[in-house]
Amino acid sequence: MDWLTTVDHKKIGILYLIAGALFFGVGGLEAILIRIQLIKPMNDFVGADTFNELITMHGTTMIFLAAMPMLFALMNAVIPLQIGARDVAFPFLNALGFWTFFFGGLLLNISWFAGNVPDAGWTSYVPLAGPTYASGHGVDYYVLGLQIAGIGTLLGGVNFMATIINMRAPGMSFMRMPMFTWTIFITSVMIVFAFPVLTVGLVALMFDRLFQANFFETASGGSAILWEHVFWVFGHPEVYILILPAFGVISEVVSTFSRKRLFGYSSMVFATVLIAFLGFMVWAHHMFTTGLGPVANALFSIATMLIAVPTGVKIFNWLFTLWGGSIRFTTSSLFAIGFIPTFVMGGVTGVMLAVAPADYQYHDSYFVVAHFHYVIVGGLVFGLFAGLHYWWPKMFGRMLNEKIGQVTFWTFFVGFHLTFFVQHFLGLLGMPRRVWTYLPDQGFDNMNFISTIGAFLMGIGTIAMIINVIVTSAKPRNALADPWEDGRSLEWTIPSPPPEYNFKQLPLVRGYDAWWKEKMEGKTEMTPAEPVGPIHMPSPSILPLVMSIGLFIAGFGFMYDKLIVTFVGMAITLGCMLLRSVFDDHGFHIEVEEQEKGVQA
Amino acid sequence: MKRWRFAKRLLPLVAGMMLLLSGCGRADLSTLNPQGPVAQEQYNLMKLSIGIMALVVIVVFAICFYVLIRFRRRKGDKTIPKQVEGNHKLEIIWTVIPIILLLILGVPTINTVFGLAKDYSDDKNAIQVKVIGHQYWWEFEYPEYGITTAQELVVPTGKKIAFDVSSADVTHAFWIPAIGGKTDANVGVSNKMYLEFPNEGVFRGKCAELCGPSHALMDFKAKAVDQASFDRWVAAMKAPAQMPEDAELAKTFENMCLSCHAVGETNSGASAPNLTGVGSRQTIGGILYNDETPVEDNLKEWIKDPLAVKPGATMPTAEDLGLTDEQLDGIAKYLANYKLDY
Amino acid sequence: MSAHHHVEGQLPHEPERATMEGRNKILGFWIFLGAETVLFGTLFSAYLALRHNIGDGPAASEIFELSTTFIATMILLFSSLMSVFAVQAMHQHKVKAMIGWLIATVVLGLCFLGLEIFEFNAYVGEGHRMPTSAFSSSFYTLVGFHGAHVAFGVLWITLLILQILKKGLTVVTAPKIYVSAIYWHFIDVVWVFIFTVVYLMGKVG
Amino acid sequence: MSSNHSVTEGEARRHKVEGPRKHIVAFILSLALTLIAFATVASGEINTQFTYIILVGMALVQVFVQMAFWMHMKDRGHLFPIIAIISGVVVVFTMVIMALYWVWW
Ligand code: HEA
Ligand code: HEA
Ligand SMILES: [Cu+2]
Repeated sequence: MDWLTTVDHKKIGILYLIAGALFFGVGGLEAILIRIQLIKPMNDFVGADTFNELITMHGTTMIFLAAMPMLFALMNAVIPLQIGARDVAFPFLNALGFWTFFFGGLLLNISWFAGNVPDAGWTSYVPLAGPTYASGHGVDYYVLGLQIAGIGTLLGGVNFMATIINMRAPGMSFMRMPMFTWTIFITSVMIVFAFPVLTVGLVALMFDRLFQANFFETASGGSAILWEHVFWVFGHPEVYILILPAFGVISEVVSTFSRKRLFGYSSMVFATVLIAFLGFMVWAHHMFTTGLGPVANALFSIATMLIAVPTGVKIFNWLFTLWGGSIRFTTSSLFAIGFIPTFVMGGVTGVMLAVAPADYQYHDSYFVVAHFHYVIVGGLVFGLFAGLHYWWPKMFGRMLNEKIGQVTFWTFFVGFHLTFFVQHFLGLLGMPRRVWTYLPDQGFDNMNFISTIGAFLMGIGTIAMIINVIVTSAKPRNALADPWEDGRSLEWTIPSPPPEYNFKQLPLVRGYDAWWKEKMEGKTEMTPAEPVGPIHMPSPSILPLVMSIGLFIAGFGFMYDKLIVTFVGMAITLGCMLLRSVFDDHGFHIEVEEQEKGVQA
Repeated sequence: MKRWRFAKRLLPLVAGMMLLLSGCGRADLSTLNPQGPVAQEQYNLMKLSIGIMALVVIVVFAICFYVLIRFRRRKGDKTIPKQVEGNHKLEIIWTVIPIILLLILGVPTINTVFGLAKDYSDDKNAIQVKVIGHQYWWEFEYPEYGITTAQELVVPTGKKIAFDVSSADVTHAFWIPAIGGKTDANVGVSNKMYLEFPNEGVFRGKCAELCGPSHALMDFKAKAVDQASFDRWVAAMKAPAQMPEDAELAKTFENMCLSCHAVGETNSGASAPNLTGVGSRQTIGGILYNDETPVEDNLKEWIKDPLAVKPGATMPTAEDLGLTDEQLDGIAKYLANYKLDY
Repeated sequence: MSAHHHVEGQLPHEPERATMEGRNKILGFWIFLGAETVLFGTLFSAYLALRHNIGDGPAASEIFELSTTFIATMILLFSSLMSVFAVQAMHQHKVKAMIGWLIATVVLGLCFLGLEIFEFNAYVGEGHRMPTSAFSSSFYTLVGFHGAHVAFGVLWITLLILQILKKGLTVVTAPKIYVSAIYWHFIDVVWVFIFTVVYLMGKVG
Repeated sequence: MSSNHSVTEGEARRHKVEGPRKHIVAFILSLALTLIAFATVASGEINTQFTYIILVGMALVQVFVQMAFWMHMKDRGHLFPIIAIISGVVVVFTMVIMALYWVWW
C-alpha cells in the first residue's frame, strides 16, 4: 500500500527499476524468440505474423518500457541526492509519471493476451500501420499504449528540468553540477521538446484509425511520408535521450574508479548541449532512401556526421580521465570501461550510415540492426548496468556481489559482441532486417547461428544479475555512506539508503566534486547551509494511481469504440485532477527528534 | 561440459566465417562484391568510411588498452592521483582531427549523393522501367515497349536503366544489393533512380521495407542479358499470348487465373503478376528455385496453397478456386512449358 | 516601521512567488508551455503539409468565413487582456476585482467556444468533415486541439474562481491564478498563428 | 529600514499607475496588427507572396508583444521561460521549414 501511494523519489525510482526490469525481461524474451527463429534458414519456430509481432513488441518494449524507465529509475534515485535536494520539484507529478508509464506499458502488453498484437515494426510506418492494412486492433494498442506511457515520460521530463533548475543546494551553480546531473538535465530538455511530436503523430494515427481522418491515407490526399517525418523528428532525439544519461553514468563511474576528476568538465558540458542541439536537426538520416532528393540527403548527411565531433570529445575525455588515474576494477567500472570501445564501434558505424549513398546499401539491412544494438546495448545497457552496480548500495543499502557481477559482465560482454558483431556482415552480404526467415545458401546461415548463440549468453548474463540481486537481498543492510570510498558527489555524503528527507541539513557546496573537495580538506561531512529544523514533506497520495487507471480504462474505450467506457475513464482521471486542485496538500513535518530516530534505524 | 560442446561447434564456424568474409559473399547478392558502377561507387564510399572508422577505432582501442594496463590500481594503493582539470591543447586536437576526417568523408559523400541522383527518365538511350511493389511481388513495366512482367526484371547490359519506383499498397523498398542501393516504393509518389548492369547474369533482389508477413519472401531477380537477347525478349513478350492447347483447360485458365493475372497483352493492368513466359523464369514466386526443383512442381506447390509458401499472400488456394487436381496439373504443366526464347 | 508589512498572513507583493512550491509551479508550467509550443508546431507543420490536399472536399478559400473568425480573434484578444488585469489585481491584493476580471475572462472564453462550435457546425453542413480530405483532417485536428485547450482553460479558471471564493487569495492559490493566466495568454498566442496561418493564408490561397 | 519601506511602496505605486496603461497599449497594438493583417487579406489586392510575408510578419510581432508584456517575459527572472520557449520555437522552426520544403520542391 505504501508503495502505491508513495511520492518519495527514492521509492519511485525503485518502482521504475522493478517495472523496467520486468519489461526488459519481456523484451529480452522476445529477442531470444527472434533469435531462435533466425538460428537456421527456413526455420518455422514461429510464424511470419508472430515474428512481426515479436520484433515490433521487442523494439517498442525495449525502448519505451525497459530503457526509458530504467533511466528514470537512476534519475529518480540519484538526481535529488546529487544536487542536494530533499525531493524533486513535483513529487506528485513524479508518481503520476510513473503510474501512467506503467499502465501505458501494461496496455501495450495486454495486446499479447487480446490476440491483437502490433506488428508494423516499432516505427509503425503507414500505410502498413494504417486502418486499411492493419485493420485489427494491434496497432491501436501501440498507439494508445505509447500515448499513455508518453504522458508519463513527458511529465518526468518537465519535472526533472524544473528540479535541476530550482532545487539545487546552496552553492551548487550550474557549472558545479555533477556530469550525470548535467546529462539528465539535457535529456529532460530533449524529452520536453521531442515527446510532444510523438504525441501529435500518435494522435494523427489514432484519428486515422478510429475516426476516418486522412493524415496518412494517400487515397484521400494524406501523406505516408508525413508519418516518417513526424516519427523520426521524435525518434532521433529519442536515441540521444537514451544515450546521454548513459554518458552521464560513465562520467561518474570512470571518475570515481580512477580516483580522478573528470577530464575536461566544461567541454563535456558543452559537448552534451551540442549533441542535444544537433540531435534535433538530423532526423532525415533515417529517410535517405525515402526520396527526399539530393539536397536534403546531402544536408542531413553532413549534419549527422557532425555529431561525431562532440561525441568524440566525450570519448577522449573519458580516456584521459582514466589516464594517470588509479583504476579499480569493479563490476561497475568494468561495464563502464567496456562501454567505451563498444560504443565507439557503434558510433563509427553510425557515421558510416550517415554517408547517404552508402546508406542506400545499408538501410534496412542487418548492418543497421548491428549499429543500433552496438549503441543501445553496448552503450545504453552497459551504462545502465554500470550505473545500477554503482548506485545499488545507495538505493538499497547493500553491495551487490562482486563475483557474480564479474560473471554478469563477462557473459554479457562476450555474448553481446558475438551476437551483434557478425550482424554487420550479414547486412553487407545482403540480408534485410525484419525478415522472419531467409533462404539457405545466401551466406547468412553460419553468422545467424553465431548470433543466436551470443543472444543466449546475454540471457545468461542477465540471469546472473537477477541471481545477484536475490542473493544480495538476503544480506544485511550494511553499506557505508561512501561505499566505494572514492565517491565525489553529494549522494555519498548521506547514509545508504538515505532517510526519507535525504539531507537533514542542506549542504553548502563549495566547488565541483563537492564531497571530494571536502574529503581532500580532511572533513568527514559537508558544511551545512541551514540549521537543524523540522522538515516539510509532501503527503502520499493514491490519486496518481487512480488517474492512470482512468487513462488505462479510457484507452480501452477508445480502442473498442465504447463511448461509455471512454467517458468513465476520462471522468476518473479528470475527477482526480479536480480533487487534486481543490484539496490542497499541506504535507507534514518531520520533527527534529524523529530525524534522530531515522538515522539510527 | 555443455560449454565445451558449444566451443567445439563454434570453432569451425568462426573459421568458416573468416573464409566467407574473405570471399565477400555471393557475387549475385553481396554489397561487398559490386557488379555495377552504382554499387561500385557506393562500395568505394564504404571502403573510404571503413578505413576512416578503422583508424578511429584503432586509436581508441590503443589508448584504452594502454590506460587499462598502465594505470590499474595496485592492491592497497591509497595514493591520490593528480587531479587534472583538462588540457586545452589535447582538447583542440581531438576536436580538429575528427573534423578533418569528416571533411575527407563528407566531400565525396556530397558528390556521390548528387551523382546518383541524376535523372535518366528523359534519356533516349536509357531503358525506362516502372517498378511497382505489391504485397508480396514486384511488377516491372516497360512503358516504351508496352510490356509488363513480374518477379524477374530483364535488362540489357551496358545501358542505363532508369527506374520509376512506386507502390500499389504499402511501402516497400526496391533493392538489388550487388548492383546498387535501394529506394523506397511509396504509395502515391514515385522515386527515380538509375542502375547499370555491365555484366550478364541473374542478380538477387530484395524488398527492404517491412511490408507484412511475407516481407522476408518478397525476393525478385534481375536478369541482365546482352542487347540482342534483350530485343528478342521484348519481341517474345509482345508476341500473342500462348494459351493452353486443350480448349477446356484454356477456359479454366481464363476463368480461374486470368481474372487477376495476365498473359501477353490480355488483361493488362492486372492485380496479380503477369505470367507471360513464367516457365522460363528462374523462380516461382521469387523464392521457389526452378533449378532445385522442377518448375512444374514449384508451380504446383504454389498454386495449390500460395499461403503456405508466402503467408499473407492474396492469391486464393486451389481449393478455394475450386480447381480439381487434374486442372491444377494441367495448368502447372502448361505454365511450366510457357517459355520465352531469348 | 515596516514590520507591519511582513506580519503573519500578510501577502507579499507577488504572492505567486512567495513559496518554493509557487516558484516551482511557475517554472514547471513554463517548461510545459515549451512542450506545448512543439505540440502545436507539429500540428501546424502537418497542416501546412496537407492543406492543399483537399481531395473531393471544399478548399480553404471556399469555406472559411473570415468575419466570424475575426470576431473570435477579437474576443480572445480581449479575454487575454482581462486575464492580465486579473493578475494585476492579484498583485494589488484586490481579490474582488480579480474575481471580476477572471469572470470576464471566462465569459469571453465561452463566447469564443460558442463561435467556434457555430463555425464548425456550418462547415460540416457544407460537407467539410473530419473524413473529407487530408486538409479537413488536419484542419479539425489543429483548430480542435486549440478549442480543447480553450475549453480546458475555461473549466480550470472557473474552478479557480470557486477556490478563491472559498479559500481566499493565499500563497497557495496565487500561483494557480498566475499560471492559469500564462496558460490563457499562450492559448491566445497560438490563436494568433491559427488566425494568420489557417484562416488568412487559407483565404489568400 | 525606512528606505526599504519606501522602495516597496514606490514599486507598488508604480505598478498601480503604470500597469494597466502598458497592457492596454499592448492590447491596442495587438488589435492594430490583427486589423492590418485582416485588411491585407480582405482587400485582396496585394499578390500572394507578399501577403504571406505581411501576415507572418504581423503575427510574429504580435506574438512578441504579447509574450513580452502579458506573459511577463520581459520581466526579470524569466531566463528559463525564455529558453524554454525559444528552444521550442527552434524545434518547430526546423519542422515547419522541412514541411514547406518538402511540399514545394
Ligand atoms: C542510443 C542510441 C543511438 C545512438 C547514440 C546513435 C548514434 C548515431 N547514429 Fe544511430 N540509430 C539508432 C540508435 C542510435 N544511434 C537506432 C535505434 C537506429 C535505427 C532505428 C530503426 O530504423 O529502427 C539508428 C539508425 C541510424 C541511422 C539510419 C540508418 C538507416 O536506417 O539507414 C543513421 C544514419 O545516419 C544513424 C547514425 C548515427 C550517428 C552518426 C550516430 C552518432 O551519434 C554516433 C557518434 C559517435 C561516434 C562517431 C563515436 C565516437 C567518436 C569518436 C571516437 C571521434 C572520432 C570519430 C570520427 C571522426 C568518425 N543511426
Ligand atoms: C533498448 C533497446 C533494445 C535492446 C536492449 C535490445 C536487445 C536485444 N535485441 Fe533488439 N531491437 C531493438 C531494440 C533493442 N534490442 C529495436 C528498436 C529493434 C528494431 C525493431 C523493429 O525492427 O521494429 C530491435 C530489433 C532486433 C533484432 C532484429 C529483428 C529483425 O529486424 O528482424 C534482433 C535480432 O537479432 C534483436 C536482437 C536483440 C537481442 C539478442 C538483444 C539482447 O541484448 C537482449 C538481452 C536480454 C535478455 C536475453 C533478457 C534475458 C532475461 C531473461 C530471459 C529472464 C527473464 C527475466 C525476467 C522476466 C525478469 N533486436
Ligand atoms: Cu537517428
